[in-house]
Amino acid sequence: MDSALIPKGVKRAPLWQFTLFIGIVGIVLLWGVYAMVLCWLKGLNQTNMNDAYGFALWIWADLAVIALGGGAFFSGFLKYIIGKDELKNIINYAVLIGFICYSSALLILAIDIGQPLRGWFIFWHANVHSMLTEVAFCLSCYFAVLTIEYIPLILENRQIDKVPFFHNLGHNMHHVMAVFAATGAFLSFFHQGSLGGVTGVLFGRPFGFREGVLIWPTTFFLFTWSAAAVGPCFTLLVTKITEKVTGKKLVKDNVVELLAKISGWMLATYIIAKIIDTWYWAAVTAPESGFSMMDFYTNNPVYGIWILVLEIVIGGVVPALILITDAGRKNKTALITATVLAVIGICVNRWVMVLQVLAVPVLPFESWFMYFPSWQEIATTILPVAYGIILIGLSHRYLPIFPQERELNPIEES
Amino acid sequence: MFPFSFEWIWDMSHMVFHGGLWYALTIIGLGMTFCIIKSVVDTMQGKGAHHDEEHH
Amino acid sequence: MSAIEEKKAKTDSGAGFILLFFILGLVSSLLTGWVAFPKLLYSQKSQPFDFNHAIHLDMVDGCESCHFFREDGTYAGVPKLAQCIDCHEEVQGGTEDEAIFVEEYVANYREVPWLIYSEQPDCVFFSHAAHVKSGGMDCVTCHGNIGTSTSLKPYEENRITGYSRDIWGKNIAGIKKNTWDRMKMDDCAACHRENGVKQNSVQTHKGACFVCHK
Amino acid sequence: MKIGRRCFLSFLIGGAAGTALTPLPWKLTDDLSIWTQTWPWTPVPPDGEINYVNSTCMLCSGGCGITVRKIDDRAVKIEGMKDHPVNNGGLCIMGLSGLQLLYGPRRVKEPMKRVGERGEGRWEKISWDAAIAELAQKLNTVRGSSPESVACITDESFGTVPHLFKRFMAAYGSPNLMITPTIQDSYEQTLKLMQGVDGIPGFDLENSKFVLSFGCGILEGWGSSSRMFQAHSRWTETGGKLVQVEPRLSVTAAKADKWVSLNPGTEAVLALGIAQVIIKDGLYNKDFVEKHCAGFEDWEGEDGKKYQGFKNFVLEAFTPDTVARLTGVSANMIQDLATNFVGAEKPIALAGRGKGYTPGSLHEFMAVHALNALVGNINQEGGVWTLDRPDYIGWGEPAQDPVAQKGNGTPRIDGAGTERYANTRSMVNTFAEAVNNGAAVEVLLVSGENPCYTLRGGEAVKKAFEKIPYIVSFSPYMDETAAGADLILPNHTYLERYQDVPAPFGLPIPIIGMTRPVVKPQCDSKHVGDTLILTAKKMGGSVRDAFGWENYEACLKETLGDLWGTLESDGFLVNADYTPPAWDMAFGDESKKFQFFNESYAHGNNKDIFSQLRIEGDPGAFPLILVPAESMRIASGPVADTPFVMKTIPDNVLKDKEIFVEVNPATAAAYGLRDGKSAALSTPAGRARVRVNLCEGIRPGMVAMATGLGRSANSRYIANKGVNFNDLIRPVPDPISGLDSAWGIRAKLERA
Amino acid sequence: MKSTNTQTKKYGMVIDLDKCTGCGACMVACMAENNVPFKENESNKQDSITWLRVYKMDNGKPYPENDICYLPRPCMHCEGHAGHSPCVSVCPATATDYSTETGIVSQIYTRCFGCRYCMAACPYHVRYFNWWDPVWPEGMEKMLSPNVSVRTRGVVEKCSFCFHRYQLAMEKAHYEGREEIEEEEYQTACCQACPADAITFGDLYNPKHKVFELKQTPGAFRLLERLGTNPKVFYLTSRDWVRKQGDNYLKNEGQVIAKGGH
Repeated sequence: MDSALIPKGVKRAPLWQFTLFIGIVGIVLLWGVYAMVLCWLKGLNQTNMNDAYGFALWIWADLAVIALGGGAFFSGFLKYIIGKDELKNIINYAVLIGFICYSSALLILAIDIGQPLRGWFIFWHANVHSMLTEVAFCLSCYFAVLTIEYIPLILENRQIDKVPFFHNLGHNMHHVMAVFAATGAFLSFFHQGSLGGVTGVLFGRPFGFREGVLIWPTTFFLFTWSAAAVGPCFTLLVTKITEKVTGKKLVKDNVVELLAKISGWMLATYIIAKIIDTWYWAAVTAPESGFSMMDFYTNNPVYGIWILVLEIVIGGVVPALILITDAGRKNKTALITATVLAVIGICVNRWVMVLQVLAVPVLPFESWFMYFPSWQEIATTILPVAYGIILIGLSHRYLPIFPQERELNPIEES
Repeated sequence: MFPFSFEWIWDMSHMVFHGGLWYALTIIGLGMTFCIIKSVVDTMQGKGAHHDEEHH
Repeated sequence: MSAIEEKKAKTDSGAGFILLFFILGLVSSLLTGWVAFPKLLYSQKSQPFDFNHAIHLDMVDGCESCHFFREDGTYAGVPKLAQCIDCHEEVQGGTEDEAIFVEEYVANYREVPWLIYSEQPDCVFFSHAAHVKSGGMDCVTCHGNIGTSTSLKPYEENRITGYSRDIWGKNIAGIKKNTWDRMKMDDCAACHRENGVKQNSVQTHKGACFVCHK
Repeated sequence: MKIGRRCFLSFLIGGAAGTALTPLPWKLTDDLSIWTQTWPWTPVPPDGEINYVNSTCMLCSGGCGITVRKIDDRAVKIEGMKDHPVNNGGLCIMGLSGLQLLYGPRRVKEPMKRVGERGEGRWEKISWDAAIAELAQKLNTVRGSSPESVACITDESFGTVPHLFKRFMAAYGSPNLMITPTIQDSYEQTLKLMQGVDGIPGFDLENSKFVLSFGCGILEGWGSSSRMFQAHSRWTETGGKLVQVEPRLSVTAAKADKWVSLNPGTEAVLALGIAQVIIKDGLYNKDFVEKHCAGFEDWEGEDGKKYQGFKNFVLEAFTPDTVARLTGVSANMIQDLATNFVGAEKPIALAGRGKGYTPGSLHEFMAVHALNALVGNINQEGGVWTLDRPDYIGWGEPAQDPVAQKGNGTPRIDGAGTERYANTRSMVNTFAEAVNNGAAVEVLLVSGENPCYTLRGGEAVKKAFEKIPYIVSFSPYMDETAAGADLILPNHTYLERYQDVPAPFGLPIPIIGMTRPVVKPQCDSKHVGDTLILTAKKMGGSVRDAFGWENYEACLKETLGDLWGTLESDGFLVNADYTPPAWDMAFGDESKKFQFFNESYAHGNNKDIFSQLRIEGDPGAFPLILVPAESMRIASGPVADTPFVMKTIPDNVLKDKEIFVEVNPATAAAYGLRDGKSAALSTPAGRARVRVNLCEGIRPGMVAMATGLGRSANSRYIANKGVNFNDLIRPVPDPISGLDSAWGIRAKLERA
Repeated sequence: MKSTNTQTKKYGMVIDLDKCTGCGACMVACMAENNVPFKENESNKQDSITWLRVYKMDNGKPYPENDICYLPRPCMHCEGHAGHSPCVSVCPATATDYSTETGIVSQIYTRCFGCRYCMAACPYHVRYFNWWDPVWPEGMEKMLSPNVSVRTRGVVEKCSFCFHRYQLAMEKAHYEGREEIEEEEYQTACCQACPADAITFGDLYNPKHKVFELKQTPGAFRLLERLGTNPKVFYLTSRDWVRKQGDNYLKNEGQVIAKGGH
């Protein structure tokens, strides 16, 4: 029925199957939308956030999806600036994933503020000293870049491409894409970094505070670095999942392995830097304000020091080791395990840098603050996932996202 | 964000921050303007009208 | 050849139409923005009855006779009934407004619900004493020549914000000819800046927030 | 078609360009921005002239001066009156939030008559005329048969309003006026018994240098809390010492220089133990004891009997070892306390536990007061003073018709003033029991009190009030008693009425405060004085004749006479130079001496004198002891916490609707109780579900529960939160005064 | 127009913890003064707006050595380094600011859009978010003060050192032709209400003000000084354990050195 919209030379699931799939995910989406509307109409009392947890699940989700969406800028950087041309076979998907992640982040931010209609004050009345201002500007600018990168993909739809103007627009945008990608990389460097800066500059919160280089705390660089490292991992992971779901090979192994290799080395260097940073913080920064490292990890009723082990060893060292070895990359299970662990590692890192910062008591006569999200928070956090799946589904079905798909899955003409 | 808003001051941090911001916005803006204008011109010149069917 | 001509002709007439529609769009939006919009934005309200400042100013010694400072330095603003009642216990003169005042308000000891042209939002702290006593400013600087007016202008209320039009100014474009034409934060800030008043904000190096906000 | 589309596009572009050239987008943005900053549903308080009104707070008996800040005719803030002799600018948490009572939702907005079942909350609004007519008719009907079956519970002793009630009851013919007793009553009886004085106590605490407090809630609200706080602050500045004797680390104990924890109920024993050391070591003030005291040495009575004096009684029975065993305080500590007390300049010993709502054991008061006598700190700087009762009300007795005479001649239902409790004025604590035992109460008038909440006894109180056919409440608030009444005739709040407020508890100088209307009445309420006068007039006869005043204000002005002027202008009248009578003039009776013991109460006559206090309950079934935990942040009297004050209650006292009890971790471990978990608390009087708050500041074997919660009425900000302590305890009559002396009750705490 | 700049001040507080009884009068005085909203259930202290909160500290020792102390905690009005208090520099919309004239950290409710970054930045938990729209029961809006703006849902609020009282005092001074105000003309509501006189408020720079001497009392301390927040609220205590709980110390740091500071 919709065959006219489907790219030439590829096979897609029957429409009913696709509709059913979208419909099921759509229900989850609607649930999220309902929760979102509740939050907007009734206010943030719908959440379980409180004065101790001004930042909670949502900000974590923001930080996490932006880190995971880092694949877009880093792949773009590699392809357009460094000139790793093989990556053109996965860059479309990286852009799509990035677009989903960033649009989700902006949506969550719009729910997360107390007076959403005043949200634009962050631009208009910008305080340039605030990391959040930097985040807001770079995030929205980079989202614009991602949109610009995503538009040509849409324009490649078989029907849209028939319109000469759109065809030309797509063509021309492809031509100058390197400029956009460079701008995107520039913006991403700052917003990934400033997200790290958000907690790094909090000198009233010894758990999050890091000393700095220039005007930025070390977390600034670590966040950028880790996003560049794990973003591609997430792109690979989603690609692999897509391959699994569609039952088709979509990207050639050499492309995957190249990205995995780069990602692995980024991750390896990142985790070394992270270990050094943690050590310096534990040995110098924190003790200056009267804390030993274990002060931050004891009296915690849930996880104690294990969260640090999970983040650095399991979610950092292990995947890095897998990805930098040739054998690790060639072994499918190992590769996927590594990407999953890296994604977990980065999510834990972002979790710790938001929630544990607030949970750790700073006044000696206070104790750990506890928090569990309300269903509205969970629903609105799942909302982007559903939305992402739907957008991926639609894009994959109707747009030539994977250039190698036709080659890898030749249709036998009857 | 703009020099006429109350929070704007002409000091180093504002110059650097907003310099970077406006630089990026300018590139994005100019790039898109270029693409759109060029596409309009291309379209008027009749490019992209028929060649596609077997192009892909 | 003919086809080309035909096409050219078509484009020509098309271009004309296009231009016409462009101008149509332009003019109608200009009219909407400059003429209809201000009319729609503000609702006109009339004061309970008219008031002649000029007559009163002739009889008393300056604005502060009626618009006075209280002993604690706060500003009393629009006079209360108690101040008027001395002279207006009985109807003075033959105007209809006077009759309304005496019969409806004085007789019933009801305060007159005057609409205040220069009422600022609740978040604003404004000290008349600081401006008039310490700053040596005169009333006209901010309030214009209301003291010599013989009748009250209609009160225009912004339908969106609920505030008086005088805050933004009569000119819908926000163009300011006189010092009293507008009373927005930027106007306060500009004057404070020029005069170096309390420029002690760490964030903006301009006026600190709590100078004019509460 | 093609042209049409292009033209439309062109029109739009032209329109967009044109719009951009008009102020519309910019102005609209600005206006919408302002709109999002000033939501129309957010109230904007009107501005106006700031003015101040001085008055007196009536939320407790402290008599603090208040200054109310008003904006035009709205009262916006209550502050302590500067330089007021009681509170000197300070004010307690309830006083500060009094406007929430004035403007709050718990007000009874007009006279109301019950229509539904009792306590159901269905009311009919009636006019004042109708309400007063109904009350007058009801009272006249009852008067025809048995006037003594009309009872009245009220809150104060002094001043015109309580005197109007006294007068009304006297003229009507019922002896059953019950003024809620407090530690003031116990102190008055102590002064009567030991000093032979009919007066009220004053404590010159500002000048004391060593305060030995036997469980007094000095910093929990004892008399005027602000005054006590200031005295405490003065001690910290001038090196004055505070020793708190109490089994729980109350705020007073925590702020004290020394916290002495002891077995609950052995305070009197400890006091005598200290006295023993003082006497044994000869440290007492010989000048005072020898010249101005009686009953110290053994003596032979007029009846020829030998009486043991205080000295030998104490020396024999209260040796440090005995006392240490009974109290759990070490002998060394007792020795230290005695030495420090005697060695201090201007020491004072205080009795009267907690906030002083429970009158307490008279033996305990006397044992403690004996310490003051041993150091001679009676009517001395920094000591215990006596003051005369206020005497400006000179109305004379009302004429009583035969009905009144007959009625007044019947015995009181509460047993006060009988031979057994001769010095006791009223015993509200026995009221519920009396009613349940068949005492006829046809009509109950309640003013300034909230017995349905404050009376101890739980079910018994509820049952008693159910038995009373007609209850009239004069409360301005929909409190528990008003909610269960048949007729509510709402009084003005203290911010809307005139009233004289004489003699705050514990103040060493005579003072009269004046409460005055700060704002005009916010509801259709009426001054209770006016309601009484109008009712009397409506009733006619001798009752009417007793109330010749036109209205309450006239009555007050006439009564105060010359005082009115000063009270009206200053808000209070004080005799700041008051000095109490010197020792040779200080003591009444024939002996003109301070009496440690006399023939009516000495060892031998009172077998259980100065023994450990009784506590209700079987230790086998109820192994723990429940005591009240009182706090400034929870008003436990008739008037419940305001919403602001509710905000200050910690979350380990009240969480959502659940109340916590303090338990020592050792005790909790023994009963398998864990922090924050639910538990079932039961006492002989009642049971309740509570949560456990493990607390190192309480003696093992004890449970402490906050008082003032568990209100069923008032407003949604307080109603149905926690448990009413009074429902879990029952009154225990003191053997001498008959007043409630229950300081705790045996309890059981089980994991739920 | 004449310039009306006043001399530089640094308003601060000295709170004597030996005098403080934890009665809560300061909390309520503050609520009543500053139009603080209230709701039916305020037992979740994490969503209960209390500009000034009285903390209960515990020495952690078992009965009978147990001891408690109350610590009132208003906004510390941190000076940080040159006015860059933890919260001021992080606010993305410049809704909070530091005045070098008074040393007061301001919060503008109409500017704040509720991102709560400042709350994350403040280690003292002085910042409160309006999770609900404030609702006053009918009639009780009459006690709202016109001198303090009423806040709406979704914005952050905090102690302002009763700045409106400074504004009113200055207004009186202007009226009387003065440029400066006296110490007693500007006192916070909590300080005025404290029945124990535990709170002293004034200009920390001004030798004539009581706080000037008091803050130099031996053993005076500030909360979390080591973080570099440079707070303007000083505490006095005679109990070592209380002073020690005012900041974090490593186990091997030994005896705490009490700092006076200014």
